[in-house]
Amino acid sequence: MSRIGVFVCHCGLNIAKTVRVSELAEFAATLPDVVVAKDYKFMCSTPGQEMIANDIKEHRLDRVIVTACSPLMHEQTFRKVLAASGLNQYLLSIVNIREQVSWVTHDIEEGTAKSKALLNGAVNRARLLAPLTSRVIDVNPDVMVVGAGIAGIQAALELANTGKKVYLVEKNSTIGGHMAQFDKTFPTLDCSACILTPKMDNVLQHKNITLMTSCEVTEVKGFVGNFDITVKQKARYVDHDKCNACLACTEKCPGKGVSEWDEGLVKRKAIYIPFPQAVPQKPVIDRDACTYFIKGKCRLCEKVCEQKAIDFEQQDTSTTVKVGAVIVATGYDLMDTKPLLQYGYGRYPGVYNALEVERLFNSAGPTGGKVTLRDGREPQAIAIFHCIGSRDKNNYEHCSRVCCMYSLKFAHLFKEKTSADVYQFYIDMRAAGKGYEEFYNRIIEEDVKFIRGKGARVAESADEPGRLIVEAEDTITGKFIKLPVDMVVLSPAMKPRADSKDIARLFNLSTDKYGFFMERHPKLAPLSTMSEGIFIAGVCQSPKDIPDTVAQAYGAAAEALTIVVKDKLELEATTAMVNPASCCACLNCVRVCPYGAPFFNEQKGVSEINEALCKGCGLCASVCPSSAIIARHFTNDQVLAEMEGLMEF
Amino acid sequence: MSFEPKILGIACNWCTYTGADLAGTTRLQYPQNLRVVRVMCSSRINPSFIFRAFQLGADGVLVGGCHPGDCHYNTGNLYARRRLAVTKKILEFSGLEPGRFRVEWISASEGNKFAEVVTEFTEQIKNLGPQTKFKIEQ
Amino acid sequence: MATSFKQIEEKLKTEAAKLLESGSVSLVLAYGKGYDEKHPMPYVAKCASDVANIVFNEFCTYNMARYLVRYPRGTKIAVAVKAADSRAVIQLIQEEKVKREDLVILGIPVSGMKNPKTGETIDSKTTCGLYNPVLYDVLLGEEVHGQPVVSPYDVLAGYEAMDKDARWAFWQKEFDRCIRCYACRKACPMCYCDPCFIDQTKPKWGDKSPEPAGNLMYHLTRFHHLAGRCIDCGECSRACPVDIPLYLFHKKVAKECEEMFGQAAGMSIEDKPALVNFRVDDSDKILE
Amino acid sequence: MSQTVTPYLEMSQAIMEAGGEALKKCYQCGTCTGTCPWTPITHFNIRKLVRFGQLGLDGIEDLMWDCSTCKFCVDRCPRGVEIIDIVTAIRNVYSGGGMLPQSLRAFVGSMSARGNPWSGDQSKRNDWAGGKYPLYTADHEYLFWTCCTVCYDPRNVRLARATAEILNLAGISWGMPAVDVNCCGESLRKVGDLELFDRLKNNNLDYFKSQGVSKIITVSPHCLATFKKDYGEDYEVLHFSELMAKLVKEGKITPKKDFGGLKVTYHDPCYLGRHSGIYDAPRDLLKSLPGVEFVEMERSREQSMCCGGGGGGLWMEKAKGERLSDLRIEEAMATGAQVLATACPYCITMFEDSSRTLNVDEQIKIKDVTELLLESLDINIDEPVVDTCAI
Repeated sequence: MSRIGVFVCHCGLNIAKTVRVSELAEFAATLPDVVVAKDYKFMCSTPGQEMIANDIKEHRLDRVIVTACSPLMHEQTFRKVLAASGLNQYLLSIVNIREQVSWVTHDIEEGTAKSKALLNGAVNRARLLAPLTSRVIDVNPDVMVVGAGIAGIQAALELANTGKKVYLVEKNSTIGGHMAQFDKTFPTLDCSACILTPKMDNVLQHKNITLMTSCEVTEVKGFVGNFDITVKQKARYVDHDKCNACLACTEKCPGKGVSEWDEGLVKRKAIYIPFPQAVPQKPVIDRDACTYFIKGKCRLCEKVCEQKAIDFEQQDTSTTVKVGAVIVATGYDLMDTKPLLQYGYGRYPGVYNALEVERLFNSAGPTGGKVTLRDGREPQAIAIFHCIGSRDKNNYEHCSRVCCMYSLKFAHLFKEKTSADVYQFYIDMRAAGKGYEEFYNRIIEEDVKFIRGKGARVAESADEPGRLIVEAEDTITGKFIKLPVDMVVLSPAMKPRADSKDIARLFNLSTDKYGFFMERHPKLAPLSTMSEGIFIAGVCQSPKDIPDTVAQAYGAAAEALTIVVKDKLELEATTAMVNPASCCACLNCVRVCPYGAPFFNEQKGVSEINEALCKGCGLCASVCPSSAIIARHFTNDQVLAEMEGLMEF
Repeated sequence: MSFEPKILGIACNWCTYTGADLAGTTRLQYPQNLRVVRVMCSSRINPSFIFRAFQLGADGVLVGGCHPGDCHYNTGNLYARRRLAVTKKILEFSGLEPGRFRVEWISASEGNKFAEVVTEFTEQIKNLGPQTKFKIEQ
Repeated sequence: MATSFKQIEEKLKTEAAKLLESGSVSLVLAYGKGYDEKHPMPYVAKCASDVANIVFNEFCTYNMARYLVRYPRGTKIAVAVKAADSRAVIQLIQEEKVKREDLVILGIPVSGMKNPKTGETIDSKTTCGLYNPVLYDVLLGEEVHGQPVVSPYDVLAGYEAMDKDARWAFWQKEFDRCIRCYACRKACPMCYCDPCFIDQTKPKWGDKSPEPAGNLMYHLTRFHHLAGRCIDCGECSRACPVDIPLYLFHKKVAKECEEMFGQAAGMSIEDKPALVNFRVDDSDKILE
Repeated sequence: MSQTVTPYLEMSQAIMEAGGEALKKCYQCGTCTGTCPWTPITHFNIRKLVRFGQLGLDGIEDLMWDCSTCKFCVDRCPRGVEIIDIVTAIRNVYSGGGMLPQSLRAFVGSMSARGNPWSGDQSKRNDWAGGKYPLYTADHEYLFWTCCTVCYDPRNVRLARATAEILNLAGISWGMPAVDVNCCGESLRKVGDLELFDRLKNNNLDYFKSQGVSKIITVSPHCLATFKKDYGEDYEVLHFSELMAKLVKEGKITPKKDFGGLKVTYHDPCYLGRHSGIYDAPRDLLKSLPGVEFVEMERSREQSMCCGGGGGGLWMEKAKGERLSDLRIEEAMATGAQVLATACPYCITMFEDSSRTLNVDEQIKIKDVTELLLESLDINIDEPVVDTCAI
């Protein structure tokens, strides 16, 4: 037997105009188990709340029904009233007779009748409500940042400056990401290294940052506040604790590897640091290029190392790190343009992709900052093709957002460093950003030729060996352009890292069809994900420029902080649980849960639910054929009882 | 007296229920035959809820969820789409009038759509007349 | 070519003996003698000497996949399966009730199985209409060829053509005869819930005694639970003591699922059960 | 002349309703024009055609007949615009208004009156066979669908006979269609006469059904693509080159004759390559011929050039310097090939014309892969052929 109190709100005339509120209260009083039923002008007002609190005490109520506005409005208000009166807050039921009754009808008969039905349903359900307790958990105050490009670096520094301990995990042997490859940044044309390397150095020096280069996350367990993350340290074959960065080894090494840093334009040693300002500035050995690993002898580096830091026996190792929140900032790759045969990338030496050109401009790059072709000539005419693989149904449908601007930057740098004629082949010029339109105007005035038409084909010139012919329509004149050039620059689509789907699986993120991570809400929660405690920043979410990436990094740091500043975290109480006696081990719950909360307990032979991961959607309960799963606060019984009540009147 | 059907609505908390609130906030008018049960996600809906609703005498059942792709729980409504589609086929093959069960994706911003759907569905159920096949006579 | 039941029986015995003797399985699910030739029984051979009791004839209709879930996970089992039965095995593998590596599937290609009750030949009208197992380790006979290819859903045409009221009248009449003996779920290889939803008291989904509302709730919900999983062996209907043509409803649901989700139950161990799966591009048309 | 125009949206609506729905998608990047083989040599501008269509502007009439539906632009289009559908729709809307060019009138007239494009007498459709081959019955495995062009065009009749002989040699069970079938209608559809196309299609579908046809071999890629994509029914349709490549691979037929180092290049017919995705079968066939040295042209496979014969081009006159087939022959000769092989009767016709007008017909021979295969099998079909063409 329950003792239910029903409180009907007039909401001034908002409800009372089209629902006979006193009649509703009288009706409530006739329902079984209802021991008190009242109506009042404003139930959410202080006197209204006090009335409920008093009645809870006076009538020893164990269930409260407030018949008023939408639960999305005042459920929390009335829950607090219950809690303050010593009643479990989940023993409250709200009947929405304002938004879903009085405001959507003019007919007081209809309004009253519908309200009665809704109230009857609520009383039915209220009898079956159970007290629920929220679980409170301790929060680990540390944060992990995955990916140490500009986004990861910025986020790590922000968090570390607040005093939080940060693990910064980077797959490569140095931090810096793509930004460290650039020479200048648009639209201000400031030097990329000048603004980035001080930050890289800060990371290295910061006492709160544990830098983990040549590392990859291999397993993520736990949940918000308490993640256990396994990180694999790939063998570097150099003991960085002993190495004093004299780099004598790199001078002597006879091995030759392809320089990833220089986009394969040049070779590097087998023991190497990617570039002079790399952080950490200590070498690693590329196993695939090392003479010793290939042929079984050499070990020259070992001989010249006074610190005895070379260790050919080094193995991959794993460590587990405990953190309360994670920021994923894994960045992007450029699309491989080789399959687009019409552009001849990889076939004609004069065709470059954008990152290769970034390296050509860079004074630390393969040409020392001189723009020369692979055969050493200076180009006389250069075509820049926009939208290669972007805005393209056959490849990537999205606009890569930065190509227009960096293509303009290229044009400027070409003009600055060569005497070449520069042509831009574009579809639309997108210059929406602070100072971007101005930058566009500046480049126009530098006498760059703009051809409004997408580059269609690159072919070898029949007449002049080594030259290329680019073909496109100038859609403004409708003329077919055949233009001899020496260099073609492709601005390819930005795509998520090749392993983004693996990262998504590890952290239980969802991705779009290309593998960009999905944010929780495109406008209101752009940095959170559907996985509580995991945040995203930078291009791994969608293509964006450096200013936006940095802004996101600050935001993600703040988001992570909202979790790790607290000692304790209250978890959702309306979670699901398994009644082991009814579980038939069909594993449907395990299959469907978007959060990986249910798991199969091999020993007991039944499914169980990790309530810390559960968000209370109830999907598992509906796919459970033997009704073994109890979706708290929305149990089968409660829903059926409510339905029964609704259909009775 | 004209036939006033009883229609059960089951709406997800995040989209359709909120959309229904919006219809109220903007004072759109629609017939009062619908009584809504709020669940957290359309994927919470057990097929047996639907069968039971008709047994309880519902003349129509309207399920509302977030648009596919916008589910608050990522993928809940994508499962719901399949499961409710099968529910519908079962109802139809058993001989229930196909028009009595309907699933609509109504977002939190689609108060208009909520009102339109309810109006149209109520009209449709009125035309179908009382549901007698599943209903358990007391 | 007519199936030689005797030959299959011999091969079944040989394989069973071999497997049990070598210890590669601890039991063999097959058929044994019943009280007469028309009523063979499910039989579990546990050692080589049991093998002599194995029989196979045209009345061995039981779907032995039904018994796989009775044994603890990890038990090494050899199971004799006909075409539809093998689909049940595949479905159970999809549902991770059994592991492929724990099974030795003894495939029986066979045409001309007979319903022991009616003596009628069993074909696509009441089953999936396949003759050869979809998945097996050992095939106990030549593959069956040359049988007419008929869609297992052709039999539905008449029922689909009925108007809604006629369909309702038809099913009401059928379901009203249900005595709730639950032979259907006992015979079903995919009905492994314990307890079944209908046996529960919290919530009480429907009355437990045979009455129309509870019967309707039981059967409709069961059809939903088997949607995308029913492999159309027809055992439920053959087991039914009052001859309710449950297979018709199952076929209809299977047909709709196949059309909507592009996969038939138990055809590939790579598939995921259709109703605990989705494609982002599933069409909203399926809800119309 | 004033440049003022007003968009005429009823016209663009009419185009969309005639199947040019894709008009809406185009963002005018010019990839199509940059890709189109006609752009460098004529005034034809496919992007402009689409643009005029989007706004329903006048002037479209001068643009719409040049497209040979080679599908190169469609494959490259970043927006996935079905440009051929737009061209077809525009032609449909305008030719409905009586704007069919003179050169196409005889073609459409013959299609309407005789069911084939060559003004051939319908009763003589199977005369090429000289009574040697059976009509298709339900007992046959394959219907060998003889394209109208191989039935009536004297040059291409050789293809029909070659195909028939090879089928017999390989022991394939086949029959030819009855004389009352029609042209598959592919070119007719592309010149925009959708109504007449439906008539021809339905007549052929009736024939397929009445004869219980399930597997079809075509000699023309145009029939192949049409049966597969535009007939809306599911038949197993194979191009002859696919079947032959399979038979050679399986050892069912073995090319014997040694060609003694004959240099052969291959032109991908648009309807076999880009439209149907068949690139390897004809190449495999050529490579299986003893003593054939196979060379590729610069533009091949997915990037192949068009001969200009598609989309009604076969029946239209083009000025010298504006013929794709001329360019293609030059490209073939640049490889040093003695034979330009292809696998489509339209391409054969276009190239034969060009090789004669360019006066290179002695230097480079135009052959269908079927003819080369036949030669290698030592079958002689060069007995006198009756000229069945009525023109």
